[in-house]
Amino acid sequence: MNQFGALSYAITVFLMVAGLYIVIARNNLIKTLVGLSIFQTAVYLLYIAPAKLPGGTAPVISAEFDAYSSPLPHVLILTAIVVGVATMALGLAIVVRIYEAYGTIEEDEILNRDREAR
Amino acid sequence: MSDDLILRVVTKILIPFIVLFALYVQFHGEYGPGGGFQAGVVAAAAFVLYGLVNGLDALRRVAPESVVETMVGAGVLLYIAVGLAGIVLGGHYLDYSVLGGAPVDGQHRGIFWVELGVGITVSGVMLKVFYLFAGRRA
Amino acid sequence: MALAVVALVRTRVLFAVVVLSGVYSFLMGVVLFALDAVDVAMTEAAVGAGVSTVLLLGALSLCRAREARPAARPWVPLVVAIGTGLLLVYGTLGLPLPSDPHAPVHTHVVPRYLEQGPAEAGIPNIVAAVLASYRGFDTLGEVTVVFTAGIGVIALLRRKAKEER
Amino acid sequence: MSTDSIAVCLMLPLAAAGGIALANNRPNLREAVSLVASAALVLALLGLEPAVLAGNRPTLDLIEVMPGLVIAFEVEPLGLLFALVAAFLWFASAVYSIGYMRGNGEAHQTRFYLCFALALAATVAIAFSANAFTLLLFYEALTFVTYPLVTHHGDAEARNGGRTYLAFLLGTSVLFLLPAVIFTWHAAGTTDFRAGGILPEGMAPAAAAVLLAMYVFGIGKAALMPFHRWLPAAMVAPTPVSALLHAVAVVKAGVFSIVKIVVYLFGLDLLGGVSTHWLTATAGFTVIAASVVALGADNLKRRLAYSTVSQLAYVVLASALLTPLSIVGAALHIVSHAFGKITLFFAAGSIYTATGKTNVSQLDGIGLRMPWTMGAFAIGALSMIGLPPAAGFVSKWYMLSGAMSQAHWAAVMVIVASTLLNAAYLLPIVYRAFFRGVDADSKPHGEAPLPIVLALVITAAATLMIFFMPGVPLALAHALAFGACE
Amino acid sequence: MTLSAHFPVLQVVVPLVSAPLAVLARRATAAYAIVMFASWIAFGLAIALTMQVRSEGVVSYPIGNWPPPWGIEYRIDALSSFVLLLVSAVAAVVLPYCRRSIEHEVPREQHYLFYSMFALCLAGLLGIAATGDAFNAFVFIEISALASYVLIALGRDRKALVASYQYLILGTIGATFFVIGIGMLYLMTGTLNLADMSERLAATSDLRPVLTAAAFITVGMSLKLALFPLHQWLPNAYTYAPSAVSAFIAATGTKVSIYVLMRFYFSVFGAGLVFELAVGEVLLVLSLAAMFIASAIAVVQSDFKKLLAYSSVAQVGYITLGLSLESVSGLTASIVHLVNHGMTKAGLFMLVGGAVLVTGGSGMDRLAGLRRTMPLTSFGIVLGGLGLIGIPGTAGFISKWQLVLAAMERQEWWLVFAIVASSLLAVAYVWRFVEVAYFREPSNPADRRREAPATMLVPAVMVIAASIYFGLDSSLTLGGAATAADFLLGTSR
Repeated sequence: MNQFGALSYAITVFLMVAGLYIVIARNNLIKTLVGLSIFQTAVYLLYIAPAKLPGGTAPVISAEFDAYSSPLPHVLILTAIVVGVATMALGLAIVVRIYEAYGTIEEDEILNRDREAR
Repeated sequence: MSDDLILRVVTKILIPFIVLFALYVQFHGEYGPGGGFQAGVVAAAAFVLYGLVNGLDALRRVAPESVVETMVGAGVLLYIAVGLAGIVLGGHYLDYSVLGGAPVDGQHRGIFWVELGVGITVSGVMLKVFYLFAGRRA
Repeated sequence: MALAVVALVRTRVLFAVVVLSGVYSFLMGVVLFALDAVDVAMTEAAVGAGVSTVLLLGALSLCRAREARPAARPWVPLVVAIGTGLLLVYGTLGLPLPSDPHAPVHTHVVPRYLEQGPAEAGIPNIVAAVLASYRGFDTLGEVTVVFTAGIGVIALLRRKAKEER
Repeated sequence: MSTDSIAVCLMLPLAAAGGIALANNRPNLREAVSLVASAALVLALLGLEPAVLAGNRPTLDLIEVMPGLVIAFEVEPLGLLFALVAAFLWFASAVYSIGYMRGNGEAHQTRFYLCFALALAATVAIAFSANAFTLLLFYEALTFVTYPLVTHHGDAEARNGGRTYLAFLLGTSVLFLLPAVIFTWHAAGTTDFRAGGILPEGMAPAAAAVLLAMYVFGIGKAALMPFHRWLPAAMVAPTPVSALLHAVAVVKAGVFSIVKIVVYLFGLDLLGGVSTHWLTATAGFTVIAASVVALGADNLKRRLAYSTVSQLAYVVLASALLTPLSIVGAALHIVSHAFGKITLFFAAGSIYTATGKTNVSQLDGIGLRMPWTMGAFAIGALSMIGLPPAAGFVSKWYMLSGAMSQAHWAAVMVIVASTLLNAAYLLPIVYRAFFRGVDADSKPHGEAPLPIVLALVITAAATLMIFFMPGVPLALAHALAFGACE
Repeated sequence: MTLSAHFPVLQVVVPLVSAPLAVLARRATAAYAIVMFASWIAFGLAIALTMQVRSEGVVSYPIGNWPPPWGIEYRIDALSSFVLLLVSAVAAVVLPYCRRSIEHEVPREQHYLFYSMFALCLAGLLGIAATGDAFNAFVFIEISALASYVLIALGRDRKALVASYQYLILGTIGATFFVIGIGMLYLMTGTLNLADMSERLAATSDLRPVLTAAAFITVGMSLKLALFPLHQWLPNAYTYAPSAVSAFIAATGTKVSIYVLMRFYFSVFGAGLVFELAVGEVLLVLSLAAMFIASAIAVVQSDFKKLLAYSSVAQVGYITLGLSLESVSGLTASIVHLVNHGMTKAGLFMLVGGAVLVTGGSGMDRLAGLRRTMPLTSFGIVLGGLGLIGIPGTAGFISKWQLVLAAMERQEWWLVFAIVASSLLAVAYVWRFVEVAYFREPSNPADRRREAPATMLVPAVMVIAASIYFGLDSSLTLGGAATAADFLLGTSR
């Protein structure tokens, strides 16, 4: 089981790094947002993975089970997911407006056009 | 949008089931997985599907934008109101136990209404966002 | 899942990016399901693979952009990201390993939910119970976030829509 | 009763400011306000004098800004002396300004009189401040209310002058004065001015020396070199302002603060154990160097400005000697220099108003056309040099005897040498004015407008008065010096 | 239970409920009335809560009547009540100002959305300050953040969109870092309640995750409070946002993030642990960098709002500097500056907003000769500027005095010098405005004298007046700050 645990952390870390990299490195506004959501999603694992118990089940109480995975992280992550998608929606809306205002969604071009405008 | 007969028929048949499923997820959340949020998403999906097939204007007839916008606010309001009810009935904020005779009934009632509030707002927002994004397409 | 991400980092075709992120979220959903987080899995599938994908596609079709150009200097961010990663590794090394039944996650707070939950909140789905009752205020916040986003999108996108008509 | 009279003294200038603002477009009324207020202020201050000489220290606590840090006022001899000088000269320059501002058709006269009154309010507040914190507060306030006066003309030249003015005064006070005050609070737990000083006995001499340096250089208004450059720069202002800045409010506030800090924060005893040679050296250097520069300046106002720099350094020098006699000298010199210098500036302004001339080299024979003006100028010059029958003599006398009692020959040398230099840069002007023939091409002109001449005569007369009957100032100065050493 | 027992939660719920109501009301005026009413109630509640805390100490409120750590606890102590007071007070004065201000910046049919967003932002910030639960704090951070993204994006200039987008990205990264930090703490302690968390942290065997968590929370919050190298989002956001928004966010947003940082440092990790992590040193260096570099950048700005924005980055430097001194007096200094600067900046941005409305821009050339066209406004701006410098008699001076005193206690003479020296840079950028407004002629000499509408001018002047008042009588601000600082360090390990 332990290597599974270590593995899950490894994956978590890898995903975070990848997501963060996309966010910072990418020039394209939409791709940046995708990276952001990956970065956030990776956090879900950090919470959920430790919540599982060997031989446990989903925390829906019923007679035939006695071990349940910890429900609290699930709740937190449900909220986190919602926050994530909310941010995504808002971000996309802004991107759309930016596109209409600038005709591009590449960050550097946008900056250039502002410079020209000045 | 699409005049494909089969598609129309299929969706016509499909949509009621989706809505039904949404309601199930909404109200069965206490026993199985699911709850207001998921339900809201699913319900919105049904309408979105309808809109995709029969066009925005058709959808606007079914679910007028103003109504949708009202839903957006109403859900949150409902949630907050349930919380305040707790205070009015002499408990703490969001204290459901005071909502019913026995604390457990109160909890039941509270959770039910709260989840409903979530569902309303979520579906409202999803639909509204769909309207806005779709409405942008010239 | 990792593969999907690697592909994501590499590819420049936005459409592919979006699809891949959908796939990724779906896989994430599966993993979560495997971890007994049924509600979370369901939500992630619905939201990650469903809603956000639709949103992304919508946004894509609005901004007729196909290609994402790479950033000017990819090294700085790489360093930052790796640095964060190392810090994380350092931290996680000290964390209780998953599936350790004696980890605080299982031994503090939570037991009451599992034991009295059905009695106190009157419903067997503890996640729902915690979500709506024990930590109901978080959920209120969550709804408010959705509300905020909704109103925000209205405020940002509606005016133009009116003008078009 | 005396508490109220402090309030009165503080309120009078403020009330005047208000009245001036209200009388915006009624010039006569507006000037009348200034005159009445200043006269009233003089009387109010004189009313305080007997009590203070009798040893009373009327106090007034305003508000507690921070725990233990109160905006508070206390009337002690030096402060009263300074306030009296300021008030009296406010009256004089009010009279003078009427002639000058109208004679030269200056703009924004209301703003001018307004800031003038505010500056006086700040000055009185400084004079009465009961602790270093209050002093700091109004010291900065004075800087800001005089800024509009310095930049009165609002052109590029005025702006640059203003920049220098602010850069030096604000820069020094923020960099040195503020930390010095905070450190005093940190070390002594209070900033009150008390006879004999408040700084702990055990304070390391080095620390005390550094603190003293921070105070002396932090008070840029004292124009001790190398922080003197704002003074000439501020010459862009109209002459009454220059007079106010150089004779009354600003520079005097500077040296006054130094004397007060030396006497009431450190106390002569504490400083006795601290090496102050660097201070006497700097002051001495400033005295000589500034005089030399003045010698070379052709622009009259510029020459007077540098003369001011050197005369201020006298005060610092005297207080650095740390003997009661020299302290008396310092206090008196604040007074005598005030009267002498304002007379000189009034004269310069009078010349400018009547003839538009600004340079020494243009003044040949002007004395015959403007006898009153140049007569007053001569008296002022005598006072600057320190010759009888002018006020300067008295203060220099005390300073010299102080230096000798300490057998501080370097200081004696400096005073003597500078006296010669003063003579060298002032007497030639008088000589030109009376004993050189008028250059042909200058168009004929008479005296300046009456108010100007009136003011000149008043201040010149006062300069002589102080020589013949130095009663009040001398008494106050003694009360300060010997009160401080008990 | 008496109603007063519910104040802690009502403090947040009242503005929260006004948001959907505003949306349902649809009509601008109605929405405006609702939100303003709510914000004033919130202000009243904040005052009442401060009284409660003064009299009976920490006020705890179990939401849903679930005892902590099982439920979410609202926990008001000296510090949080102080922050609540600041935030709600600023909102209460900015809202009346909004009305006319946004009429010129936001299309009419958007107004009710604007007010709803404003209410959400307010509720979010209040929630952050009130909650005693780590994850709840995150949720409310996101509420206020999303709301402020929208508010900023509503600015007229298209640059506002880009600014808002950058803020969204960096803000979300910050928030996610914060969640990672909390996650680790949760995995170590199994609880989310801050008080409970700090108790259980004391017992934890392995420090590595705790330190990592501290690092993540610090970085995440530093992004939001615009600590020097992480401030890139701030200048554009403040510059292109609608004036009222600039005023509100500048005065509250970063301040609340600093509050969160303080809360975690002193109430969760404990001073001992945090500062053995050399956090103090790092903060010190970055704060100094902010104080000097940001001020220097401010001096050369050609847009006055941007100048003020950079000055904010610099002033945040003072606050974190006080934090880094690891002493009661240092903490007092930073808390009191939190309030003093919030007040001063709010007033400045409000006045500038008025100028923008009349002259049509915040570029320096637009403001030329402002003393002629808007004498009151320009004089107010000068007073506020003196506050930024820290001239005696202004609120800024109190902060500076405390900060220098704190540095002296540590015998750090060079630091004393650095502090006063950096305030000279403030003189430089404030005087840019003075010379533009007082020595240059109006770009359009025909301009008649025309002040901003009273509904904008009066609140702005009130704020500036307050910043002077608290410079002369600091018993409220400094007193409160000192109590809060004592409390924090007293209770922290």
